[in-house]
Amino acid sequence: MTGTVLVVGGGPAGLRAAVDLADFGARVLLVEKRDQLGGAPVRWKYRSLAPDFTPTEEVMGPLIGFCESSPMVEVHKGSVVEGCEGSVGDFTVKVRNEADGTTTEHRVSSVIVATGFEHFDASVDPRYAYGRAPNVIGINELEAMLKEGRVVGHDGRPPKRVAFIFCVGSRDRSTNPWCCTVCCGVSIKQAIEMKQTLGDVQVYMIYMDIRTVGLWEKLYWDSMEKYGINYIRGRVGEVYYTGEKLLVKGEDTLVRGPFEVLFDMVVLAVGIEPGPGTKQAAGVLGLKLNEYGFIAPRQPNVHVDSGRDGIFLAGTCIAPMSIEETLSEGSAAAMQAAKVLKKTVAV
Amino acid sequence: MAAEERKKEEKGRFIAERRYVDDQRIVEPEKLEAGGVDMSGRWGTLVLPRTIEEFDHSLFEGVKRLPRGGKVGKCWQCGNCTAVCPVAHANPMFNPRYLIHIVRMGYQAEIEKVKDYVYLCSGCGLCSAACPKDVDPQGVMIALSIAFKSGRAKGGR
Amino acid sequence: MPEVIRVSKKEDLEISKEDLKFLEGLGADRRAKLAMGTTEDYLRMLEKMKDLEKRGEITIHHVTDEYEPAGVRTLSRRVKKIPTVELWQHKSCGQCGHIPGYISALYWVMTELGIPYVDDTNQTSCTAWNYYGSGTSNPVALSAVFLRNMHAAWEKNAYPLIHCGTSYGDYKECRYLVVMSREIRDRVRSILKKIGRDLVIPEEVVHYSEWLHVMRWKIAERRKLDVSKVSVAVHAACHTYKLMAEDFTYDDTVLGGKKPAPTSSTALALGAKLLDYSNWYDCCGFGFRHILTEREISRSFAYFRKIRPIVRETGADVLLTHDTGCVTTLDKSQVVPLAHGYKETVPVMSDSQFAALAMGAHPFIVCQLQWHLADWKPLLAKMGVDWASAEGEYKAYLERVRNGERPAFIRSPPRNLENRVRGESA
Amino acid sequence: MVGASKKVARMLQRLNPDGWHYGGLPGLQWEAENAREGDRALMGRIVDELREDVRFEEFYHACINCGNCTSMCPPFRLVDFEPRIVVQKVMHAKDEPELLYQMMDQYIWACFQCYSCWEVCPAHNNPGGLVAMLKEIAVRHGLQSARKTLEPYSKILYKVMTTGTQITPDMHTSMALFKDWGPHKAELSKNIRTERAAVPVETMAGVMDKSWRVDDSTMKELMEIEEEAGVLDAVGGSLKDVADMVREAAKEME
Repeated sequence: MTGTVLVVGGGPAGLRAAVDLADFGARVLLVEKRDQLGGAPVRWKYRSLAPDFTPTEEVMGPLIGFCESSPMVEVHKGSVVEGCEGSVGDFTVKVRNEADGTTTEHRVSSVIVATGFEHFDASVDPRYAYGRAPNVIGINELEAMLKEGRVVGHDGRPPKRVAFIFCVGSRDRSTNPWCCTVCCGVSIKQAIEMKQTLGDVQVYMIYMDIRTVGLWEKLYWDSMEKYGINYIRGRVGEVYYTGEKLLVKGEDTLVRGPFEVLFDMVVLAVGIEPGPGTKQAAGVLGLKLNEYGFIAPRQPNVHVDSGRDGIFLAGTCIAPMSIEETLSEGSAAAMQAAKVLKKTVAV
Repeated sequence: MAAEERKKEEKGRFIAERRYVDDQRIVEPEKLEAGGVDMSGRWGTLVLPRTIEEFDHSLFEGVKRLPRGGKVGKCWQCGNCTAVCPVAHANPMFNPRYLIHIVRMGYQAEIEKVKDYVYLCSGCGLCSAACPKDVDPQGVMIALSIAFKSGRAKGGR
Repeated sequence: MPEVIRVSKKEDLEISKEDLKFLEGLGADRRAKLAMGTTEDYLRMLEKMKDLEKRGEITIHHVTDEYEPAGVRTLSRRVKKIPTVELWQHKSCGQCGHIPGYISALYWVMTELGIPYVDDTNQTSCTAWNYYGSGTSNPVALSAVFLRNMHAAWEKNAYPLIHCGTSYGDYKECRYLVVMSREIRDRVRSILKKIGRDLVIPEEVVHYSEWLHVMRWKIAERRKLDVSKVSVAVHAACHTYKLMAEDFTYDDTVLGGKKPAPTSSTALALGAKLLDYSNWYDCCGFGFRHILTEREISRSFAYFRKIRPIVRETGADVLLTHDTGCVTTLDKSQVVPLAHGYKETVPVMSDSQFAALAMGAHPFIVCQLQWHLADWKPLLAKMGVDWASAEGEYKAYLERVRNGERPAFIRSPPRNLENRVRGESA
Repeated sequence: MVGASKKVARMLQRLNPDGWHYGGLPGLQWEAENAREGDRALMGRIVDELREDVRFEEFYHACINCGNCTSMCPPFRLVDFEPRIVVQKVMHAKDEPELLYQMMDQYIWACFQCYSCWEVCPAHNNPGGLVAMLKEIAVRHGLQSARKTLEPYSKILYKVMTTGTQITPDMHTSMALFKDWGPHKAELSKNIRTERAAVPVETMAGVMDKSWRVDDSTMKELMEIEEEAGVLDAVGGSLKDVADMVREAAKEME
């Protein structure tokens, strides 16, 4: 019997679970594929988090700091889980360090899977010219620019006219048919930040539906009422680089009018999709993937329950979700792991 | 006048989908000739494209500065105003939601087409009661009618 | 143990578990876009075609080694076999009426390269003109016409090479329907039986521009004129790459593999400068019925959405395309706008005509440029053709024909394959 | 406020007397008037025929109104015609069959049938394909629109059906229909017989009434296909003369 919990993935959900378990008095084995903790928000240098523009460090900093320094958390960076045997209360897992190839064995009482997501690679969909034309960027890349406080095109000049294209790699049968749930809110947040940073810029949001659910709605209202951001209902058929500017072709479905307007910069609201880490972890741990490649919980309304006793799920490896939900799921999964610990060892 | 009306009706009459082409974009030359070949009338007809190549917010900014037009920027095109508008039911060419949108984006050709209908507004205020964003469409219609009349509808280009 | 897969409401498909796994593997790359349904649907159709052949329901006209095939990559990432010799010329009903140079230039190129072909009189158009233009046909009739033409080619033991973009798209659509729908297959079979024919489905539906694509280096070897100073814009015909998109040729070395390769690739191989323009995806304005009874719309579209932007953005010397309708529309639609006072103009021709010109073909006797309206003189001058004296030669030739002389016909080199006897199975 | 909201409720009830609210969109009102005069039973039949077609399942899935199709649609640049509206109306036609009927008069005839929409639709709909099917139905039922639209086209129709080829050189001997092809064309028309005789392709040289030389037996096969596949019946629904003439031509062949 062991008092350790394995957490796979060092992003928001995994970190939150690790911190809660360590606080609870359990030992945590935190395995992160990359060389850095913090997941997507840190890797892509998110400037702030929707809906309240909280700086990313404020949310992620304490979690990372705790895990890096706590004696209760054993962090394995640049490592992946390679094998898992046993059953609830007593799993034996193999962790391989990708850099030196060494493998270590550990006994854990339960496993929390929090392998997160990848941003959709827009170069897959040729109509947006991403990766081929300059000044076509993803919302993930714009975050870093906003963080630096320097939003400029490839020629070093700030854009005068920017289009955000929603639902890139989302809600499309040829790429990903699901809704990524957060990109509306994130794009709007960025549009506001862009206005704040550049001042003299016209921002156009080309959307099909605005899905700023819950309290995120305030972002949408503010962007329109306080910042004068323009909304055009429609979907873009093609972005064409003229050698100078970007010609965006679409339909304004509210007036049934074709528009072909030149922009200095196009920001693609790239969606959320399961990454290779999720697939790998699911394979090792014997978990089922759903038709889209996310991990399928036993019951779709109960995210934490993976369907295998002693293995729990948290965050965007299950479905697209916001960062506040992800953090809560981390805590929820920690609770499940704690229940296992209570049954098997006295803490 | 009657002759003019007739001419307007005959213009582009060989186009099967004629009802869906704006009159003003059909160029039908009364006389067109090249190298001795007569290409007048339908043989020389051109239809100008209707692609929107520019967004122009100048008129919209003007409306914002007019009394009762100040809240127009809040409009999110839900259509509640048009849904409750008794005038719109009688004559669908008057559509407050639509008017606000085309003015916001500066779709000049559309504005030219429907701007005169703005004066149909009866001022009943149902729309302003129904608007979830407090845009005051009734007031905006007044502001729009002032903007159109003062010739600002043509501005910006 | 075979498993029954539900293909659609109309039909079930029997398939082994291994085959199913293979198919799923094929469809794994869901990124490639669209088809009648999806890429997987299309690949499944091709598999089902083989299955039908195994069960003896149909005969497949395979691209065997006798046709010396070359492989190209399609949008579905499947390798498509393009036959290069022994071709059955499936002519286009539009080209022969007003741009005969399209076809004579192609024949001339083949003859120059020593490629045997069949120019059959036992051939109708695809009649899809009626389908797309006016709704005066139906899937059963179109499929029957498709298969009767394919059967005629099969009898001659020559591989059908389709000149027209619309026929090409329509045939791919018909093939999909015949293979996937039992109802249509059975109805077509009974009709074909009445006219003494059978279901012979070609393994690959091949457009002539794809043939030029695979032969482009051989064509370039025989280039006589320097075209390196000629800048070229290309219009790809909608029905080649938008109808059943996954079956058209794409090549990573041509336009980054993001746009259809044929025609562009031919121009590039000849050494011309290829220029891109923003409205490349737009159609030509042909619109089937529009070009005949509503040319107001056709010509406006062709001019304002194609010709004018192309000239403004690229200043190209020539606009190349690979379909009858596109050449006609883009060429003839320039007359009225020019009379209105618009200035932009560019000569339009097919890739076969351009290739033949570069190979030194006569601009009027072979390429028949006299049928084209937009001014081709500056282009010919740039290519180093003395068009004035060529015109003189042509006038003299015309005079001789007027006096009863038979033209020197372009003829296929001797064939290597024998006709298949009618009625005998392969 | 209470009074106002009651009024709102009343207004909302009045909304959609035809089941479709048109807003200020010109053209559509005309469609509405047009549909009021239409035959309801026929409208229902049109919807059924569309949905029963083999192709329907392939061409139609569902529409989320994104406008991607329209953003790439060529005729949309000139005409207020949208593939999005076509799919929307097909989607709602089950409950409101008049929606299809309205479109069949002028709307669908704007389509170029280029299938740009099909290639880009994120839901894999085929609006162009749906339009093609609707055109077939319009012709079959002899809707006035189809008759009117096809009438100037009937010569070509006859030509394709009886020769298997379309525009032929003999049509170019007169300039009447090709004035917009200009002076160059006029010159060509004068010499077309010689020009045609000089085409260096044996199957085309001198052939004036077809695009190329076609065997009689080939034509017989084509006309038999047209008869057997029901094309002549369908065409007869709109253009009886054309169907009769094709049948006569077929008889002469025997």
